[in-house]
This record gives sequence, C-alpha cells and structure tokens, in this order.
Amino acid sequence: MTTTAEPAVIASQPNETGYREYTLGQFHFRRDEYFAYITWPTGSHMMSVDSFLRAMQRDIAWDFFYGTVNFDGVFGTVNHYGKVDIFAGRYNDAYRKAELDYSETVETPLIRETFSSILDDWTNETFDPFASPHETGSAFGIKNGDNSKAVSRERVTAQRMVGLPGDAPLRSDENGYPVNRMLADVDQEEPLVEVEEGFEGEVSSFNLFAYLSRSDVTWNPSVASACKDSLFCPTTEEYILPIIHGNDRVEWFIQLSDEITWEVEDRDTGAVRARVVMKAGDVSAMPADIRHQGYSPKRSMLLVWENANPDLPDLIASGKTPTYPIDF
Amino acid sequence: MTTTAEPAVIASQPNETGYREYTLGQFHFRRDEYFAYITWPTGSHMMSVDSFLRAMQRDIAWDFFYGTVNFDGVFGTVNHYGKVDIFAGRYNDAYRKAELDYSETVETPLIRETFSSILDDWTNETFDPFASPHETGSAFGIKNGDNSKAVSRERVTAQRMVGLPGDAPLRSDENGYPVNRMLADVDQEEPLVEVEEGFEGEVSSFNLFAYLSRSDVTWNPSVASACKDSLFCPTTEEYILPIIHGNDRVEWFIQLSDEITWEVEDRDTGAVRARVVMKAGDVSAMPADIRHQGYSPKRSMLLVWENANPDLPDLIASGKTPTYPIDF
Amino acid sequence: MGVSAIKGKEKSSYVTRFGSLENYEKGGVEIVNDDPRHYAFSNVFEVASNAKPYEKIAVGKNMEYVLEAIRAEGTSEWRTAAHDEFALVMDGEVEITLVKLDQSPLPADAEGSVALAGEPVGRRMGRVVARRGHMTLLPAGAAYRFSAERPGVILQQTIAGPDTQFRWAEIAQSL
Amino acid sequence: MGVSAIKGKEKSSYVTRFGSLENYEKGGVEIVNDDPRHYAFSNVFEVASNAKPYEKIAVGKNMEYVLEAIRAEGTSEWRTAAHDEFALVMDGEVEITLVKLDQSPLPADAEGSVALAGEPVGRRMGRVVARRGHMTLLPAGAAYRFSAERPGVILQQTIAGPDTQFRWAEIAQSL
Ligand SMILES: [Fe+3]
Ligand SMILES: [Fe+3]
Repeated sequence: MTTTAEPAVIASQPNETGYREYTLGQFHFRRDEYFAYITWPTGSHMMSVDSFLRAMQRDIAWDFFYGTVNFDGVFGTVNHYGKVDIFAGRYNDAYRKAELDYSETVETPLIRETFSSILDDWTNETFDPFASPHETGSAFGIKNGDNSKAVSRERVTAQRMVGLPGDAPLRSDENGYPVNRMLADVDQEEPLVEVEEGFEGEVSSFNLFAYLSRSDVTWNPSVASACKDSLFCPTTEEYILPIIHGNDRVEWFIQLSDEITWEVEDRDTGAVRARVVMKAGDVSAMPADIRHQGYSPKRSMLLVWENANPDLPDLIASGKTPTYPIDF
Repeated sequence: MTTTAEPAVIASQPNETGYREYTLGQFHFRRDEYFAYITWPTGSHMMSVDSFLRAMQRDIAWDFFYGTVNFDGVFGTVNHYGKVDIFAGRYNDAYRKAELDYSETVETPLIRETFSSILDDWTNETFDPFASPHETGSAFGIKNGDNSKAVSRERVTAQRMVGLPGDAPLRSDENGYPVNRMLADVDQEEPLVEVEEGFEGEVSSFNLFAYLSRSDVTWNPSVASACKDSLFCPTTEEYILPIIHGNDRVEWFIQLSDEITWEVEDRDTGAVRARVVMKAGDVSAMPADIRHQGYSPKRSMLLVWENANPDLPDLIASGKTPTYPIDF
Repeated sequence: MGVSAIKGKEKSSYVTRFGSLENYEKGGVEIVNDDPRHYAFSNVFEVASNAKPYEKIAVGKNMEYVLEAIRAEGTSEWRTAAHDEFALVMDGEVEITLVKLDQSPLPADAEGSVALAGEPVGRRMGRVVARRGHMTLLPAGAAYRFSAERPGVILQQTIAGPDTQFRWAEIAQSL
Repeated sequence: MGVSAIKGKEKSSYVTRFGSLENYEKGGVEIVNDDPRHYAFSNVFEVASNAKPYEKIAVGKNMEYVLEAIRAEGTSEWRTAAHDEFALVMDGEVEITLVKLDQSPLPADAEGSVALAGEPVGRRMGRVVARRGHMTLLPAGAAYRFSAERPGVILQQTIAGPDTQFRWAEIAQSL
C-alpha cells in the first residue's frame, strides 16, 4: 500500500485487473472484472461492480445525502453531516443478531476523497454510472480508460432558485444539456416574464419541466428552489434507483410526470412495509423510519422535497418528533 | 385475452411495447422496456426484466429443479414433481406475517408451456438469458425479433454417463460447442481408452473438464453421470446465479475449478445464515432448509451433486430426515 | 451486432404523461405492514378538483414547511410573505403580478403568507405568465396575485400560515 | 463506440485454476447464524494429502450415496460393486483396469463396493488411462483396479460400502 498524491487516500498500485485497491479505516475495497469486494474486521461482502458504482456515484454526488445510503442489504453509509458512518450489516437483522455488524465513523473529507478516488479509478471509459442502462455501456471488464468527466459532474444546488442571476443556470443545447430522448415531447417554451427596472433579480420564472427534460443524469435530486430549509430537489428517474435510501427525517415525493413504484422497507430490518405507486400529481410522504427504492419504467420527473433543518435527525432519533409527518 | 395455438396457454395480443401478456391461474405477467410485472389477487411485483428472464430460463431448463426457485425475494416456484406451486411472498417474512403471501398449484405441463411461451415471447434477438453478461446483449427495450434457438436449448440429461453409445454426446467444435473464452487453457485431450471386443458400451471414459470448457450456458446443472439416484450435475458458472435456489433436500457442491462464493440464507425467511467460499477441490453440503445464490468472478466449473430420490422432500418436510447431511 | 442491437431497441418516440384537472390517474399505497396514513398520500389534481378557487390546501407538511395545492380560477386576493415562496404551475395558465410593498404588514421572521386588505401599496415589480411546468419566485416582501381565465393548479412551496388548510382526513388515503 | 467498448474489455487470456495435491487453496464457511458442521466443508486435496493410498474417505454423503476422496498411489486392490460407479481424476494420472467378473460376489441389490480376494476371474474388458478431469465408468458387475505411478486424487461417485470411511470430525470444518 502506498499513499497517492491525494492526501490521506490509501490506494494500492493497480492489481492484475488494472484497478487500485483502497483502504479506509478498517474497510478494504477491491474490484475485478465483475465484482466489488468489501472486507472489514468481522466479515466480507461481494457486489456486482455495476451496482456498486451506480450506488457510489449517488453517495458521492449527494455528499452522503440525508440519512442512510444502502448500497444493498449489507453495505452503506450514514450521514452525520461532518462525519459519516461506513457500515456493514448494520441494517441487516441477521448480521445484527449475530453481532457481526460493523461500523466506523470517519471525517467527511476523508471518505469523500476516498470514495471519489474509487469511483474514478473503477469507472471505465465505456461506463457512466449516472446514466440509465439504455444510455451507457458495461461497467464490467478489466481497466479500460476512464470517464472522469462523467463521474465528476457537479450536483446542482440552487441558492434561491434556478435561473436567477448568479444562481444555478438554466440548461440548453448550448451549455451541453440536450433534451433527453424519453422527454423529447416536453414543451420547451419559457414563461413570459416582464420585469420592471430594478427588479431584475427578483422577478423570475423558468420552465422547470423543460429544465428537467434536459437532465443528463438519473436518480440525482438537485436543489432547484429553497424556502429557508425547505428544498425542492427535482430529478429525472429511469429504471431502478441504484441505492436503497434510508431516511433520517420525513421526505416527500411529488410525481411530476409519468410513474414510479416505490418499494418501502423498514429502515433497520429491511422487512417490507409498503409499496407506493405514484402517478403524475400524486404526493406521498416517506416516513423517517423506512428505506425505499424506486422503479421507473420510463424516464419520469420526480420532485423530492426535503427539510434540511440540521436538528431533525436528533429530534426524530430521540423520539421528540414522530417518524411520520401528520396525525389524522 | 385469447387462447393461442398452444393448448391452455393464455396469452394476449402484443401490447404497446410489442410483448404478449400472460395469465396462469390468478397470476398475470406483463413486460415493458425495463420491467416484468407480476400481479396476483393480493398484490403485485416488479422485477428488472433482465433478472426475470435469466431466472425464468433456469426454471424452465431445470423443469422446476429440486425445491424452490426464487426469482427474487418475492416471486418463485416450488416443484412437487408433477405439480408446481407458483408463489408470491411465500418465503418473505413480511408478506407472510401480513398474510399477503399467495400461492397456487398448477399441473407441470401447464406451467411448463406457459413459462416457455413467456420466455420465448419476451426474449429479443439480442439477448441470451443463459449467457454471462459479457456474452450477450441487453434484455431491455421494445420487442425486437426473438432468440428461440437460445432459449430452447435442451438440458443435457445423461442416462448413465456422457459419451456412452446412445447417451448424451461429447461436445466439440463440430457439433457447435467451441471452448469458452475463459476456459481456453483447459486441456482438451481425451483419456486413453482400450476396449476389448464386446465391451464397447461399458469401457468408457471422457474428459469432463474439456466437456465443461465447451458449455455454452451458465448456471445450468446438467446430468453427466448417474449412480442410481445419485446424479452428478456439473455446470459452468460466471457472474451471479440468476435465481436463489431453495433446497427441498440436501445438495452438495464440489468446486472443480476457480472460485465461487455462496450467500446462504434461511429458506423460509431469507435471513442470512452463512457465506461459503469454495476454491478448487472444496466440497460443501447445502442443508435442506436454506436457499443460496452464487457469485463466480471468472467462469468456473462446479459439480452439483444431487440425490434424486423422490421420497426425500417428504422425509425432510416431515422431520424424519434431518435438514443437514451428517452428525459429527 | 451493432451497438443498438446490443443495447436493445427503443421506441422512436415517447409520450410524457402529465396530469391535469381534466385527466389524472391516481396511484396509491399498498400496505404490507404499516399504516397508510403515515404516507399522507394524495393527488394535487384531485385536491384542486374539489377545492374552491385559491384555497390553500396542504398536500405536504414537514414541520413548519408546507406544500399547498391551489386551484387557480379567476383572480386571487393579494398576498405577501416575509420569506421567499415558489409557485409551480401544474396545470393551466396563471398570470402572477408582483408589487414591492412599501411596508410589509409582517415582521421579518413571520412564517407563511397573509392576505392583504385591498390593493397593495408599493412599486410594481413585474408580471409573469406561467404555464404547466413553470416555476415562479414569489419574493420575500412582495405582494402577489394570481389570475387564471380557466381553472388551473398551482403547487406552492411555502411555510404554513394562517390560511393554510389541513384537511388530511378528506384528501389523504387512510386505508 | 464499438460493441466491445459497450460490453467492457476482457483479458486476452484467462488462467483456469485447478487444485492438486501439491497446490491447493481452501475456502471455508463464514457463519452468520448456523452451525458450520451442517456444511461438512472439506477439500479433496487436503483429505487425499493426509490419506493412505486407496483409503475411501467420504467427503460427501447424501443418505446412502457418498462421494469418496481417494489417494491414488501405487496399485490398488481389485474391487467390484453391483451398481455403476464413476471415478473422476482430480489430480495425477491413473490407470484403470476392468475385468468382467464371471461371478459377482455380490447380490444384485448390494450397495457400495467390496474388495476381491486376489485376482478377478473373468474376461478382460479393457483399460483406461485417465488424467485430471477425466471421468471413467466403473460398470456394475466389473472388477476394477487403480494404478498410479505418482500420487494422484480420485473423486468417486458411489454408494457407501463396508470400506467407506467416515472421518468428518477430522476432515470437515467444525468452527
Ligand atoms: Fe429518498
Ligand atoms: Fe442449488
């Protein structure tokens, strides 16, 4: 093991399949042609490297998101906003009962750098972990170039609203966001906006649906508007959400177009709790004690609505705030 | 719904993605570009159609095999050797506790014909559900030709031993079985066999490893030799077993080459029980009350050893025979 | 085999399905082991179909924050809030007029919007005509008014205020 | 992008790893919630490494049926069974000689093989020289004898007989 130029990231030289191996705390990460291998002091785990990279891409792009990012039923991360838990078996009843679950807390910059290095090194030029299966090549095989451009896309985070002067820009053919093939029929006309002198930064409206039709990624909620801690995080979805998201607070979904089915499981045990079918105009809460994975047969527009209040995880974990949003 | 030419198979005309929909008992099957949809009186389920077809291919090729073929954690079949249960949620704790699990018993010929029709209609010309990911195209998209040749491959069932006169033939370039790319280094020389006159049908030996190196399918145990009910069912494995096999008797694995990792879960609840790492020469039993799924990083040779005694499922289900093979 | 053969064939064109007051389908929660009320499942078109013009009916609530489904029909009263709000048109065409209030009736930390009595006093900021999918900033300290010739639907991102209506038992799936 | 780019790049050649007496690696059972003895995990090369020539050590058992790991070294005794058996050479080179017995010492329904005293009486059937991966029929009613110049390993598919040895505590993983 040698330390690469990036401070603190512990990576090996390329192994016989051309990929580096990584160490983070007591976790070790390795890939070959088909699989990612994760080991920790009490066990080890294999995942299809395709699934692993798609999950890793979301975990990094979301900067570990709200709550738990389950790569699958065994491995994942829990965000503590400054620190991150890396875990194996923590949300798997069998591992917990056997006391074989393992978890380590690391500083966010360290895991961010390490995970980014893994994603970059393990992604070949033919694969885009942000894309839908129809839009990309295979993740498999030996090391074959890279796709740094794809894996380093920045997540959009509007401060106030997309399209305001100085805020996140609109998307167009010109700045590299063509309309997605499955959303080609979405009206591209922008709203009529008449601004009186002096109010250029305040009178603002944009075509959110057109903006979403030009999204080049799937399953990547990105902030489009912020009312204090209330964040609209719309995203386009196609095929299967590459992670199982475990909530640390209530989150809401508003289906803007087409249809998504959500498989909802207990956050801690993985036992099935519900199945939520959402069609355009449907609104549903996701309780704070579940985890969910979505299935979208056609590229669809989903509005994920988050409350970024940093006190929420503690309020919910301590029982001061219920795990569901409304009593009625 | 209309009845097609095949007696008893209930199929619709092609839907808007070009695929037929099927009804079997109270189960209904539909696919679109990405997903297979299964509905039954108490619920419904979606699977990636890629996974669904790979599982369906095994279920048919094995004629429903020994015990349970779980397509995933929800849907599958249980073989009763003449009849077959089709189930949803039966081996899923959450579904069972909620009494939402559902199961129907059908005659083997009916499910055989129906499942074969589904597999044939839903497989496009670019996809081979028996092949490894490196060897085939995508299962996704709208209807686009067919691959009847691939999906109707017959499973090999030697009566006595492969290579005997009148029994299952050896494989060669000439009869359409080239050596697999990942087993190209396997010695192809056949054993020296000297037969005295009159014993042509009894003095027989063949190169099993060469035979396996020419397998054109993955995860398809096929009978190579039979000592009464003791059946050697070798197979070549690459990537992930497309089903989770639930045993109704003890089965044994002998790793002939390379390495496979088995994830072993409780047959009824799906809770993790063990992880078995097998390298060349390793032998392991699989108890009669588990289910397992294998991961093979390189195409490997696995000998599955079965006991075809038809009394076993009842002996084990009734507790007269233990679920594990040996007390020591 | 060409690349497209390897990757599967796609349709030559796709239809994106949006909802509208006239035409929406509703999904729902299928329970295995939970209470459907924990999901507060509703549909903005259904809510707006059954609403009076410009009623602010919460279809989402996360602590103090709400999402309101609003039936746009005719001209609304003038409203203002001490914080930014956002109006996403889900159906129809809505004209939004903005006036910078000389004096807000609200303290700086007030949450939610309030109605103004009569016409707003201040400088005209501008006007937006928004159709389906268009999202408009309703800036803090401005007065705004909606106007729609034909019935439409607005989804408003805001904080619960005195006029936010909570009618969960009426709008949300309970079995 | 060409087809190979879409599908990922493969190595130009692969090495298939077999085991041998000289060189084998052993995996194992990692338990989460079970007893490792339920898996009776062993390795045929390890078993044969520690065996005397032609000991028949069960490495698999399913009711009456067994898999025996046999260390082939020198010349074995003559054996016969009333049913077919199969010998798969896992390492080395083994000569198998077959003789059709004029009179089998076994009833037709006998299970497992027995040793013959001295040379078999009957017609010579033939001879096989089998190396790694080669599988040979040991036909019902024939006498057979193994011979190996250097140590090798046979995996035999048969039924438990009087000479099958069960040494699970010695060969199988128990923790
Ligand atoms: Fe989520
Ligand atoms: Fe199996």
